[in-house]
Amino acid sequence: MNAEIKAFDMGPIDIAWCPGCGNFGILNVLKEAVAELNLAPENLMMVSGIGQAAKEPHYLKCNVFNGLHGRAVPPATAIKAANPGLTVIVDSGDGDMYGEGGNHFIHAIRRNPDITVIVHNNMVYGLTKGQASPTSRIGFKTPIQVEGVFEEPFNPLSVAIALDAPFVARAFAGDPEKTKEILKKAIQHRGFSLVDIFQPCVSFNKINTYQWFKDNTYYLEDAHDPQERSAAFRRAIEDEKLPLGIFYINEKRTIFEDKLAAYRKNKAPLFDRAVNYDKLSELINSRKR
Amino acid sequence: MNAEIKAFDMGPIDIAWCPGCGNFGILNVLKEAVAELNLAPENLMMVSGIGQAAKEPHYLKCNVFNGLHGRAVPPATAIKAANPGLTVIVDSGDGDMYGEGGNHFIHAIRRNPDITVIVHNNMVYGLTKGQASPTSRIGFKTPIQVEGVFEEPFNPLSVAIALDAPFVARAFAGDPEKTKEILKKAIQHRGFSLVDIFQPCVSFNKINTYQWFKDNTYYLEDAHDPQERSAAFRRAIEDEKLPLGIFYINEKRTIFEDKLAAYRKNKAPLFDRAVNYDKLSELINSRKR
Amino acid sequence: MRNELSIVLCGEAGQGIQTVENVLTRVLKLSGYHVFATKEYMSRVRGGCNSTSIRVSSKRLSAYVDRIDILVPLGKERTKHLNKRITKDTRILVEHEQIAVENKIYTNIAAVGVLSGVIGADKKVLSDYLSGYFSAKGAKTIEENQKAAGKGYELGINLASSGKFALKIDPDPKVKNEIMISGAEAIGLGALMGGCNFISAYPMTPSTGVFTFLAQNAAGLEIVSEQAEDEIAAINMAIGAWYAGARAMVTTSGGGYDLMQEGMSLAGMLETPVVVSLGMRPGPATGLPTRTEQGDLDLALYSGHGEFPRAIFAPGSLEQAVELSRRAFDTADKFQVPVFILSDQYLVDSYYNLPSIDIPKEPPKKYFIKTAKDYRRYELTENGLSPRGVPGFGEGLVAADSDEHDEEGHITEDLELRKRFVEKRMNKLKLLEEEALEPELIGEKNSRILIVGWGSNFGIIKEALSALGRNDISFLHFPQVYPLPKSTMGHLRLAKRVIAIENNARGQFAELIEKLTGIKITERILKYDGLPFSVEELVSRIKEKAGK
Amino acid sequence: MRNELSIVLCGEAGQGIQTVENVLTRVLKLSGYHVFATKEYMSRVRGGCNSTSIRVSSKRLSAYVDRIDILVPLGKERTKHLNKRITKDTRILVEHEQIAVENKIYTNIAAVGVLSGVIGADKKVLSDYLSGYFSAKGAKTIEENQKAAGKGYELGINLASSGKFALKIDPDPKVKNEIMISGAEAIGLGALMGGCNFISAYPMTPSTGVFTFLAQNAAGLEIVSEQAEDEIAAINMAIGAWYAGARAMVTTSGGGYDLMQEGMSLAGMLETPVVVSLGMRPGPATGLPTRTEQGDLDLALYSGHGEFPRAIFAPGSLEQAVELSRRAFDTADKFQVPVFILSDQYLVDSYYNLPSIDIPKEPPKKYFIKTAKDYRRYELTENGLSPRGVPGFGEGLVAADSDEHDEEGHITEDLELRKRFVEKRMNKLKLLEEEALEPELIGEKNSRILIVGWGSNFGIIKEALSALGRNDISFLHFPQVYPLPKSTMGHLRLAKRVIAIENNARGQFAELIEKLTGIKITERILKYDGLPFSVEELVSRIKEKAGK
Ligand SMILES: Cc1ncc(C[n+]2csc(CCOP(=O)(O)OP(=O)(O)O)c2C)c(N)n1
Ligand SMILES: Cc1ncc(C[n+]2csc(CCOP(=O)(O)OP(=O)(O)O)c2C)c(N)n1
Ligand code: SF4
Ligand code: SF4
Ligand SMILES: [Mg+2]
Ligand SMILES: [Mg+2]
Repeated sequence: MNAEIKAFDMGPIDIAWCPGCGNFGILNVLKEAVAELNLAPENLMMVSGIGQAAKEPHYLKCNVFNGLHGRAVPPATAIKAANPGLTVIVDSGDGDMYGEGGNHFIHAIRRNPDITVIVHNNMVYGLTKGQASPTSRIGFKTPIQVEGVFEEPFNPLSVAIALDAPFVARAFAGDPEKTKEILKKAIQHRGFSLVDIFQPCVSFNKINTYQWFKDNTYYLEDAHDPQERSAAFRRAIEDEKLPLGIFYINEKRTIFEDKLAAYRKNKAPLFDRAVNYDKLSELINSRKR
Repeated sequence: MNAEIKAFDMGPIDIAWCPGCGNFGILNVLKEAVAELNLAPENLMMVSGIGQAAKEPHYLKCNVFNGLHGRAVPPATAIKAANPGLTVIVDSGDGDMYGEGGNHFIHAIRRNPDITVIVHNNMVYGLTKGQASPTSRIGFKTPIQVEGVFEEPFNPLSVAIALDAPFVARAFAGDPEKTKEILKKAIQHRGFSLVDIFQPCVSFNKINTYQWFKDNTYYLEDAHDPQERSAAFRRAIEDEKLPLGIFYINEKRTIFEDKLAAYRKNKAPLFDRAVNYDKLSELINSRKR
Repeated sequence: MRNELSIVLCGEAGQGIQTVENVLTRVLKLSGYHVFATKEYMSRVRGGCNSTSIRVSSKRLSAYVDRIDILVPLGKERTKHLNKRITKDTRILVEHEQIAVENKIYTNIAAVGVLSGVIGADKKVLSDYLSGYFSAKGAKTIEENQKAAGKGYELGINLASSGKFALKIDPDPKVKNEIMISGAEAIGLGALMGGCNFISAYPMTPSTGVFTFLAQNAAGLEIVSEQAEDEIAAINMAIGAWYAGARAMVTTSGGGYDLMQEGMSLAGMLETPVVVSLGMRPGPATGLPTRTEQGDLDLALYSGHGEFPRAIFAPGSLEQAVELSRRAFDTADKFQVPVFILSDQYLVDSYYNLPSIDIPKEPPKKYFIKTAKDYRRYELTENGLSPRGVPGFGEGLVAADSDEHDEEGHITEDLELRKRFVEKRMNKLKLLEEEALEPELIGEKNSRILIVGWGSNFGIIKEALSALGRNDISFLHFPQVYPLPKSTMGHLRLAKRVIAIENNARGQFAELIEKLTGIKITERILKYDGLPFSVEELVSRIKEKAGK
Repeated sequence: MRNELSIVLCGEAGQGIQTVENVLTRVLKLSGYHVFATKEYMSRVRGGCNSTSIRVSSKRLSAYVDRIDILVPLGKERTKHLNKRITKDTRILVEHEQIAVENKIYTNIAAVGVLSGVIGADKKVLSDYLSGYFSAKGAKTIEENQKAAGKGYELGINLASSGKFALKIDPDPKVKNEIMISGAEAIGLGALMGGCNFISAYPMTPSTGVFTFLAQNAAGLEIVSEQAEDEIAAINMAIGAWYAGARAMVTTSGGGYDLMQEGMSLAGMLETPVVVSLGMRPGPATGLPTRTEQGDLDLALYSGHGEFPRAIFAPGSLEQAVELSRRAFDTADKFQVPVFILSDQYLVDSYYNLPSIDIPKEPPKKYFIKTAKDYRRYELTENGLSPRGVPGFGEGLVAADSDEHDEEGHITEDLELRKRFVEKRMNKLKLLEEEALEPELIGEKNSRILIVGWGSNFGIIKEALSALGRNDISFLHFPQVYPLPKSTMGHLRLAKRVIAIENNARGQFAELIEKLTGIKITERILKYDGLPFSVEELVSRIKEKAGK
């Protein structure tokens, strides 16, 4: 196993995260997950936006598309559509995905490409030094939210379930084993899979610490049936203690790439195609009438 | 009563909608609602984006901010914050609000300004001549969606409830009386109120017609308790027949304007204020140390 | 005897202008007439007052004229907004209404009949065309329409022979087998020839036509076509698609393009090719959604933060629209830069007959490489071009990064490297300049007065000058507006006077030339009311400026 | 004996540079020294290598120098990226590490002590300042810090008296009572003076400082402050706020501004004022998030589709930052146009002492009117300015429309009206031009060589020229870069040679001048590695260009 993890190792690089940051745990677990799934680096496509979390693709061996803040999902969708053979994972922060990128988040769930979306949810804007993120909890004080956040935190799980997302899960960076299992299932699941991972930011979030997450989370019991949408919603809006695990799975959704006419007869990735001159001539000639 | 409706009448203007369009019904009902609520045109602020629905503010006497496609909610939020004395109503289309404007929709619900958001949901892009909108139903064919829509339709109600929106309702333009009652309640409700109105587009949506909506909708029974979030969600995701009425009410949410420090001591609208030179001097002098 | 006719159809939106236009122009073309058509319309689905102008001639046409020889009001008479164009010579044709008096639904086809008769189109072509056009509606409908058209045709023949039209348009048999396409289709076809196999867009007039054309052909030509949730998604999808080896395009208009600019800047930084088909309409903001303007040249030119090269093509004819759209994909791929196809409502909504479109012998060249294990996406090379790999093709890893990056594509804060990377990227502008298309000179090389134009005004200026028939005025048309070829300076220096003609309020292209060449162009003929120039208007405005 | 010192603190992010910088600069200022400080840092929260440069002098300072007299590495020694700036004259100061050897947490304060001692700052000021600074942490912390600082101070005094520094900086008692602010604070204070009472923004380096400053003062100065979900929301909120009578600003940087451009165009069409504080950093795309560049002038200039006027201010000093930010609000309101405050990372992150900031006697003028019943928002007037009403103030209704509209603000398709409205809007550019700020000329009016600069380079160029001490070179600095005042041409014509100095790769301002005046500026001193010019670098590059 270890041998395979090495395949994703970048060697002695400078990682720009703070010591103790929850991101390290996620990076390790992700490497293990892709190794255990027997993915090859050349076939692994990591896509991110901008933020601390969004640096992650630079820290493992794979193809990297590190795009714009908030805009990880559209290129990921397109890359998958241009080459369905790639395993596409989006890896970004809570601000990236639910703030700047909110519109893509909801519409990608509707579109349902076969990609996995990992969100490092530290309830804060890390890279820009500590402003509130959409998931910051009420009362959280920052240099901008001087009197504390009053906006209702964005609940990615309930929204994803409301959008009938095919795979909705939440994990905690402090629990690598369970997180890895969830990640592996998410990657294997065909369709849009969301894994929101609680990630302590040791520099800017002194409230939602490792301890806080430990004290305020628990795993969904085995009896929880992820096929049951309303029940999943009920669990997703729990707020006393925050459940972890796989909330919701819907196997019935159509997948974006499967619906594309471009692949109906031809399975080759787009880079490997030629213009169909016969069809083109036909089209031009149709304009004679 | 009629006398008051007249107050909102624009006289003999050219309305750019198609004969038979569901928008006419919504316009009439809206005029009646604001008249019955005893609002004065000078105090009524209608904000819209771009689309057929978004032309509505031009068709009644009121203050008008007809902004950009998808961007009705942010200026509406700001106008309300700049002058909480105005009654602010956003009036736009399904593409406008849930497509281009999706990110503002979700974050405005989190922010919760005291505005009413009316969405003319015709399940199509009317003004641009018939492409799918986020609420177009699966299988709907258009010049762009040649083989029919396959994306899961955006469900504004379930998403709003997932975001714990304070007032979530759905109406049908073909039923003016009930729609008016819902609108009045929405306008009176303090906080972000969503009224999604099914609106037949006679030119570009030949599937979801007046008759279709009649056949495929029914009203939530009186026993439905809008305070019950999970129940509201369950009703919102019903898809066999689409319920109408008030799905969800949450009276406990904090309101944006109420949280603004700018109004803590001073209730005047922003236009009516002067710079506080004493405080400003104090601030400058604080920089001596 | 005139050998050319200008017919204008007008009426409310939804009154059937489209049907008359479609049938009439096809029947005329199939009868061997040269046809040019363009439309102006309001931003509404029903009501208002719209019009389509159709020119019919024995010669090739590609320009809009103000003159109305025959005005055909459809539905309620709605000619008011055309008042300025109606003269005593305008014949308002209402005879078709008599024919279809029993059944109004045939009024429009009756009008087609009358007009076909007046011109002398082939009656059999008309009748055959109708049976094809209405084939889905069943035999009865076909028959009734043919009857209405036939009656109209007779009436038209009579009108013509009464001598009131003094018309003799000789058909040109070659035309029968020609194609007829719109500007939107021309751009779409060019894109397909360029290998376009991915389109992501958000609807916006006047760009939707190109998107629709490609969506309609998605299955046949195996294109990934997706309506994005907004323009931001559209451009970021297109960039992702190119990154992965597709050839992607977005279609949009000014306001939508504003939202794409951060993506444009991303393409600049990633050195990922991307093609933007930008259809201009009058701004700012929503402006006049269905009208025309050349107001977004500066926008295309300077859009996206930071500094990076780009190329801008602005077709002046359908032929150019095909060729430049094809070329846009080649240029984007070759130089790894964003490329614009800058059109406008006038261009995309105009159509005319063309001999055909030649499919190039060589398939579109793919510039990306198969990667080796040690592949570095941003390898520093002499000319700034790094071989582009795509993920999944070869053994290498492909890293693209929006931050300043190193040769491998990983984020860096090495500021010396930064400097080299700025130079690497900017150097591609020189390469683009070397391959910039030459402007087309019409007239003498060293005439006293040089008219400068760009984009969609091509045909109109050309016809205006030929109408003026002055050999002291030449016309220089730029199909590529950025970067400009080196020859530009030479062309301009030869002229005593330079007059710029543009469909905007500032003379943006004149300003660009001033900036790039240092030659002042103070004489400008500008228009910014949302309509294209007409040939007549240009004739008189050029006369006014140029003197006798 | 030098009367000026350049101290550089360096170390990993999170090592406490901030504390040393804060305490040292305040203590020095309170001791009567002129202080200038600026920083360069990486886009990360911990680790890497950052530095702050602090200049201490008997004279006013406002420019960055490369020279390092004393380098203070904090934490692990991380001086590598400063290698180019380290010379044999650089003294690397590590003595403070000895002092705090028992308890590392006092190392930084010990360093403050040493430096204060070397310079000869007031020991009591130091001790008092520390008790204020650590007051929240309790008496013990205060005492320990004072002790460490005191030991450091003694050591510093000894070092100084050893003669190794050959330093004599005379304090200027006036300075003690001066204020010290950063560029970010200067913009924020100027905005407040301009009546800013609404800020909506999305965090983005280097614009976040201004946003933070205003958010911090939201309660005290009764400002509506809201972090938007994205930049699109931010600008549309600001426009809505202005429409309703607030005075709103957005803060952003290039990439975020890209997303605001459609909003900019909206402001242009609605003729709603809006103020954009645009802090530049190196692009394209994410680029170098924490570095500096003047690369977005063209972006500001041409952004937003369609044609509409705007004004762009680019402060060159903190004084200008205050004054121009104030003026931005006045200009926006008066002419109903969008106005930019164009700054960059170097400007916002620099600070120095200023005598004070004068609060204008007159409160900001409000240009909107109380509306009458028959109010028409876009009444056509001679100069293009329509009296602006706000909803809820007066009896009138206020309609603002992003479509082309009539005088009432309702959507129109009247194309003659369109033409008049284009002219109405564009005419405001003339009004803006008439009030454009004059550039500041430093040196002789008709010197042989004229250096042209804009924005944040002001202080650096000024000091470089004074160091060069040549009277054949003058310097023309533009605090307003668009529109340019009429006088520009005259200034440039007088010079034999014009050299532009800009912190970008293309020379965007030079290009703008070329375009507006027709005068070619081929001589350019450009820099685009993410760092500001230094005085020394400019001295040598000007020498190189200008010759002896
Ligand atoms: C368009 C744009 N706006 C703003 C920014 C600045 N920015 C960079 S990262 C970031 C937020 C980061 O927060 P999050 O996504 O939660 O990631 P984290 O750093 O917490 O992992 C912001 C606002 C940007 N790069 N681009
Ligand atoms: C940025 C931008 N993108 C696209 C458009 C074009 N556009 C105008 S209205 C519209 C959609 C209208 O659909 P909807 O909001 O559902 O309103 P309806 O016309 O159906 O009432 C679009 C795509 C635009 N005006 N601006
Ligand atoms: S700032 Fe927070 S999220 Fe970013 S690296 Fe540091 S601890 Fe992690
Ligand atoms: S297109 Fe549809 S929505 Fe628009 S006015 Fe016509 S019927 Fe109504
Ligand atoms: Mg975060
Ligand atoms: Mg709609």
